Amino acid sequence: MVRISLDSVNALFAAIAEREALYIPTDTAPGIAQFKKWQSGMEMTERLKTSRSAKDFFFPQTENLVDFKVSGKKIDIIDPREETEDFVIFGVRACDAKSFEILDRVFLSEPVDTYYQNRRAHGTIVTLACSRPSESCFCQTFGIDPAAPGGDVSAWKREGFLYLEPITEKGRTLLSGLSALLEECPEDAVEAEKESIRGILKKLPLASLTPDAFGGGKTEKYFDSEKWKSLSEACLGCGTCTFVCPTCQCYDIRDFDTGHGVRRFRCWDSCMYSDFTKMASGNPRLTQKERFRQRFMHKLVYYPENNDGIFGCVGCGRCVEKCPISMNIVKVMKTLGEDET
Amino acid sequence: MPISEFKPKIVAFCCNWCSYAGADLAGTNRLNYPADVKIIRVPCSCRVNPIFILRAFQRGADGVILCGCHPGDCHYTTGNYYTRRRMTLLFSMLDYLGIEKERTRVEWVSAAEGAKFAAVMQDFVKTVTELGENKRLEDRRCKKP
Amino acid sequence: MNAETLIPKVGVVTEVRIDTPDIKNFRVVGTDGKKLFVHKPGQCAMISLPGIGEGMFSITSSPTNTEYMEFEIKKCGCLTSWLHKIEAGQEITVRGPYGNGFPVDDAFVGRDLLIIAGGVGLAPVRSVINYCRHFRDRYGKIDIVYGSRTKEDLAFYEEILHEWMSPEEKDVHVHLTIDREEEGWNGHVGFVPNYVKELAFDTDKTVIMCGPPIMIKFTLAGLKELGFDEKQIYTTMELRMKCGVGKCGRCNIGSKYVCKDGPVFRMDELSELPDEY
Amino acid sequence: MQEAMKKRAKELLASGEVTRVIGWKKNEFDYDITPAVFESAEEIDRDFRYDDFCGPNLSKFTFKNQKNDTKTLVFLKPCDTYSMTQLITEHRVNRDALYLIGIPCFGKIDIEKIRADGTDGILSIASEGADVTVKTLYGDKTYVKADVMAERCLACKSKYHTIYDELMGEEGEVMETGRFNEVEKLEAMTPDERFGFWRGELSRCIRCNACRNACPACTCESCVFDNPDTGISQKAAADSFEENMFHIIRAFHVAGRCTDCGECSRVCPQHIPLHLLNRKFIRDIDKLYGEYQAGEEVGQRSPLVNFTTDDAEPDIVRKGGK
Amino acid sequence: MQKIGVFVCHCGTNIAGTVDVKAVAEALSHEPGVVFAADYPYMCSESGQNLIKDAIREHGLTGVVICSCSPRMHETTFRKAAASAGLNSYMVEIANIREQCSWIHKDMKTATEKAVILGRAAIAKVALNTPLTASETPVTKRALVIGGGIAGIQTALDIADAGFEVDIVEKEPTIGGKMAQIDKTFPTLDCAACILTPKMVDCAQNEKIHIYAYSEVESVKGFVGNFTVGIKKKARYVDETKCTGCGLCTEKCPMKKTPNLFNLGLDTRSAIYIPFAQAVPKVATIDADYCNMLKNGRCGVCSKVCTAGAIDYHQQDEHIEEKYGAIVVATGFNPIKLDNFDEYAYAQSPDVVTSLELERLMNAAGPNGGTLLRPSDKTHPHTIVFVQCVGSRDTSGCGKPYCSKICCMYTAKHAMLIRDKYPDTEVYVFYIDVRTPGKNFDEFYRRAVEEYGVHYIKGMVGKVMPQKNGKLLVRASDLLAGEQLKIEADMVVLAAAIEPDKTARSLATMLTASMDTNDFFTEAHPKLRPVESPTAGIFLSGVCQGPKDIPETVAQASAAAAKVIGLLVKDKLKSNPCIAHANETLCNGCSSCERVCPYGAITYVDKEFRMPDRTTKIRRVASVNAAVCQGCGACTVACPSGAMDLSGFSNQQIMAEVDAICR
Repeated sequence: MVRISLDSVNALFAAIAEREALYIPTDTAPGIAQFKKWQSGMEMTERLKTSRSAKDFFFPQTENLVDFKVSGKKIDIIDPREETEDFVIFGVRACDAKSFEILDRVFLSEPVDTYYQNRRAHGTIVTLACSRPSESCFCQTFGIDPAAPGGDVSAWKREGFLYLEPITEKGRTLLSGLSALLEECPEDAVEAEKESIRGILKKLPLASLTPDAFGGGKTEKYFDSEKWKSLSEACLGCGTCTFVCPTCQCYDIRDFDTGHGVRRFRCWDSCMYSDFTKMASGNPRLTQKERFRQRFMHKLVYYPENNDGIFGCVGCGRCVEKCPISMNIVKVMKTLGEDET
Repeated sequence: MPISEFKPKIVAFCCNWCSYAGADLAGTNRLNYPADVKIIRVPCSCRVNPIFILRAFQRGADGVILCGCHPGDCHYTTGNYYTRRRMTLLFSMLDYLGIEKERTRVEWVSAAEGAKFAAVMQDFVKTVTELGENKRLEDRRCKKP
Repeated sequence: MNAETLIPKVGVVTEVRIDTPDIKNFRVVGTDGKKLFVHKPGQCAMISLPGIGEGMFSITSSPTNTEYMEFEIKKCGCLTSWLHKIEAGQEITVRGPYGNGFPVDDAFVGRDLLIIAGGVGLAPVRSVINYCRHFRDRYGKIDIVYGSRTKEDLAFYEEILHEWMSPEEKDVHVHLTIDREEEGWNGHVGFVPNYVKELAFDTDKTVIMCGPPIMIKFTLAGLKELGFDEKQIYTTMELRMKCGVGKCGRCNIGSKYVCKDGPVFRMDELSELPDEY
Repeated sequence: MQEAMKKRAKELLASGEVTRVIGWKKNEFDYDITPAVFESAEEIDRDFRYDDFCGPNLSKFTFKNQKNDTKTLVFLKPCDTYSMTQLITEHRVNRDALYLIGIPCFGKIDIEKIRADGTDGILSIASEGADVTVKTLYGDKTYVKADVMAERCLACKSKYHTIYDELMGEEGEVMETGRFNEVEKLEAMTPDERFGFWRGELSRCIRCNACRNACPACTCESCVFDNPDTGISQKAAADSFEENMFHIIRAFHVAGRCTDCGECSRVCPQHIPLHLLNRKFIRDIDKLYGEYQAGEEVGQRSPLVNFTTDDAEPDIVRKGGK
Repeated sequence: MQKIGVFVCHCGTNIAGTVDVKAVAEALSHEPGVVFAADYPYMCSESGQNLIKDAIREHGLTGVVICSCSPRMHETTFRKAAASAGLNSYMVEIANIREQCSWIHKDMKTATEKAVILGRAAIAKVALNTPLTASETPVTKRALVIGGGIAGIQTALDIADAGFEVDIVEKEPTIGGKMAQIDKTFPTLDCAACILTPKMVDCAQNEKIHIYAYSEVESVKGFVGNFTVGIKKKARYVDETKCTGCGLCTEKCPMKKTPNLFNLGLDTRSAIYIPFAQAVPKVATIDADYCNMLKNGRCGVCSKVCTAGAIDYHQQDEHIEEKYGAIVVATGFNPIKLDNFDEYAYAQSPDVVTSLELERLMNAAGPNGGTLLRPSDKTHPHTIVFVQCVGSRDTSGCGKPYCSKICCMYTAKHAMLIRDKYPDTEVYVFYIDVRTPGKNFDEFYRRAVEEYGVHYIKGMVGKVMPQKNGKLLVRASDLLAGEQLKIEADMVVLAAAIEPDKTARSLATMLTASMDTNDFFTEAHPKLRPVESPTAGIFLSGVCQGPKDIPETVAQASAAAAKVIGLLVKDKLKSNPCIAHANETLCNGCSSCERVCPYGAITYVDKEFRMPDRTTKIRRVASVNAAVCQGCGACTVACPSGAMDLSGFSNQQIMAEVDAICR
């Protein structure tokens, strides 16, 4: 484990940025933090969470897949990708770090999504432990420990120092290149911080939320539940929850005619949108209830069924904070899970 | 790009009954105005949706001008009155977003005003040429590679 | 499998054949004149016209056709309308093949086959039929029940008449039906589900079904009445596929992804899934 | 007020006058409010809430949950009544199937303002008079209500109810609270500054459509941005142009119909001040075509489907006469 | 795929002189969908059209783009050509590379580039065109003529002659108009009444003609072939059906001090009156402003003397609704008010008169029984000064910018008649120019100068000053002699400009017919369609379209009648198919479109829809009346959901043009 004084953290950023692109969460508007490419003078936010998750780095909201040149009856296909540059994301929270594993299982399973894979290979993740979890947090529900946030390097802030511990080879490479700035410190330097975090976790209002009622094989149990109707009643059908969610990965592929060619791009889509499953042959999810159900069944039942019991939610709480009508996965779990107890 | 070389793209929506005929008259009278202006014929200025105007900017237009009958002379009686309100509000909104207000214009040109048509176009092209390329409302995807 | 799953290949439409008033058949090869890729009966490919969009269609030709692939496309939306406007020589883009396909090389081998199709639903099973006809000895008796609204709506009518129903065919029995009486039609009249029941097949068969949902529903009921088990019946859900690679998040029925786990399902697998198809 | 509302709702349900009640219910936290349909006294007793956090405009919720064959009681805050009136004007809701009760509003608290202050780990929150007390995992805090009130409430245009069958509490009045101050500030900037301001704001847009889907004026059967046939459908803002396009056209489509209820800004997960776009149109309409408040009365003619022969010419913008 | 043919016209050298037409055809041949591209010297010629027709057949074209002159010129020609080759005529688009390209640009390269872009836009549009078919509506075989002057009379007679019913609406109690007030006509000097009154009588006696005198048009609804017009018959307080026109009431009426409007207020008449002896209908009318009975309820003389019992003091305005297939506007003119011309002392001296007043003063039925006397003292005038162009050709803003056209000739007529009848009277005419371009007009003018010795002086009258001796001092300049003149005149006659009747403006709004800035009705084409208004089914007759003299008016009146007859002989009319249509699944039923529709073409219907959850819902949706819609497109922009679109100018088409131009 190494450490650096928080006063010198800018020097650390500068050193990283010299080698590769560095992204840190920074305040961009009152109450809004976003990951931005670090430039000299940029401060890291004090906020717990960025308003969007970190999934953009690997699965951007829009992404150019392929270009076409059409002339007469002829079509030329152009792969528009350029060499992806190496980059470091600093200050990723444990929940977001965990979300990458969930996305990996989708995009890196056969057939591998090379767009995602490329970015993933070039990115180094430096996580940051959550000293002050929020009331909307429930990562512990899914077994995530914000005191040991994972990633390629884990970091803790404590008493004026930033502590860093490499977790993976990538992480070690990153830190070894920065050794001039970092001082070695005992491995247990952050134990107290971990304890403090875990202490707070117990006191969180959602600490007792468990996913035990859910998981693979529960489709029959919940699919036809009467409760979906009242749960989904106020849903606006907007995409806020899906777009701030670190694990939502649904996308749409669309063509854009630029006037001198056709650009096929992929963009985030939301299963909450009424046209999500609309096809020439009809729409199997006709009402908001069905669409709403899909989102939660996917995270709580289908995903674990196909992925060794891992849930498709990391408990980041963004949907809890951002939903315009305050309807979210917590409420769904509690309402549907009631029968279990 | 130096101003002297810059040739703006101008889209002119012209009402069929007045301004389009005015443009024809300008042609008949051999009144020159810059070739940068390309006219789209619409039945009435009130057919022009703000979406068309934004679309033109998206696709690389540097200026959009809308020509209709003089208020009171609309072939459809009242169409240009709605145009007047819609465009005033739209232009004001574009200005509010910091988009150069000189890039958009509405002019009333009657079928008899060939000379006015040419003069208006000359003036508009000059104004837009001075402003230079439309950057604030362009779609970078539509740029020619 | 294509290394870049979302980047298509260019295909050339070498022939467009008007099959029925709203169905056209497209022959496609690569720009080098060869087949674009190898597939299994029942698999699909994503076809697109740049600027119009992508659409998933089953490959109706049999893998045993080594020269080209065929797609049987009914006009029903934006992309298909555009496809119906194209002429031979037009390039399109193709990616695939996608999906599991029918188990022609294992579960079907040695079995009597009952193939039931309605309308354009013949497209995916035609691949199976021609595959089985090609390797005729591997399979038992083949019964084909096929129906459409009218005679002119019967897809591949010429092929059915001159090849499948040719006297040289060994133990292939085609049962055609149309919905309503019409002049010049001496065959059976009536809906497919009823015809299946009338034909009262013995139950020692593997059934392959494809057609409109309403036909599937009633035929299934009829087959059950005849004593068939859901485990004997296969169908394909290709209409639900969107991205083709199981990642875009649309094609799931419950926890199953049509792109990856399908589009071919055995009825017993399907009936375990929630009612969302 | 909450208790009186519950009592009245139960009475109306019991009498059979209405079969459904549209109101608010509390969700996970004190500040989490969800619009809801109540169909029984038990549901009302258990979940019904009305307090300083009940921000969501029930007019849009009513529109989405309409039932024509039965009568529904809807509680409307003053600003919600404007939206409801506008919906009735546009034939989007069936007035006959609604029983409307106007209720007072004393300004709603914006939890995001409290969060922006760095207050996190909120365990409970209570609003009493001018004080808002917040208990958190990391200590307690007290705010002056005016400091944490939603912007739309600080700039409240009216405490008056434009439509109701029954009014609970005192009727209020139309107010002048300087809701155009921000617009004027922007107008006073140079175009470059304005451009910078809006790029900064709109570039945060994630195109989640919350603004549109929450907006009581956006009730189109199908939005032009969702309909592939319009040629301008967008699912994501793939270019800064599309951010501008979406917000300009959306504002234009609600111009003259927007009642300035502020839902768009409330629901924006990225805190984009979308109401400043709508207010610009309202401001311009007021100045150019005479004061107009959408949703003031049923059957009004929106300024964009109206004209006078001596309206201002569009070059008033270019000439800066406004 | 679309198969588009592109045809580039040279228009001789009109286009080919500045645009490299071959290069344009070459460039456009590579556009998506284009399967054929050719150029030809004259596309509109027979052989040019054949080229198009052959290509349509040979290549199975689905769309045609013609790069040529303005579509306002030959769109119809090419549409017909396409139709005759079996292509829907709305699958034709025109790229205007003459008026909007070759004629305004000099540089070949620039013009060619622009022509290619314009062609591209047309191709992009035509690729999205859909075949359109005109819907058919029946024609009401009845015409309305608004205005009963010589224009209206002639039009009505001609239409009636062809066997169609025609109604005349005249706001005055009698038809006849201005011509009835005129004494003699130039250049033949026939008596106006002698040639007009037989026509008036013809009108009255023609079974096919119905005259609504003392009536006004209140409302116009509908469209070509199917107008519904509201007519207000103003109360005359005399039952038209009973009145025999005997005139006894007018003799007995005690209110003799009523200004006689027919004589332009130069004398008086009774409160109950018949405007003039030959009035049609010859029916008395009570002037409610002067009638004691109607004002105070005292008198009732006329009622007592009327043997026919026609007087009805309680008569109310009557509102009638009639259906017409065509409407002719013949609202005529009035001399302008001279308030802006103080320098001529018109308001100060009764001896300063307008030319129309002079007509009455000289008319045998006029105030002085045909003897020309000064209005002030009824003495014989010895010196008369005519001032031309009073308010005509006036760019100062006081008068009218146009030439009133008739003044030169009637002034020559007046001068000649005065000199003929009163050789002792000196006549001076001050003019800017003398314009005499009609048949026998210049000869007429020369006679006035040469035979009758009228003093024509090119120059302006600066001021007319009434003198204490009752004379009028006229100060003027003689531009040819370059000297200032002072003439002591007995009378001054002002050739006041004429302007369209004041009622025309509101009528134009009702008719949705366009007007120019001077309130003259605009013709559909200034050269080729001079008697039609741009609004289908509305025709123009007489001075309402522009200043003209009697022969021209009559010619135009007959021309308008011919057009009306041409319309009324049709049983059905094909309507413009480029109209709005509502997509019901997208329609919100919000009424925005209805509110901006100038024709009331949009109505709402409740329609049942299947909802996604398989329930049904009744929704209010817009529906466009195809026969009423004129295709302006106002509704398409008012509609927020994009449910309204315009055939022929659809959102997609216009955006495709935008894209093509900006590419």
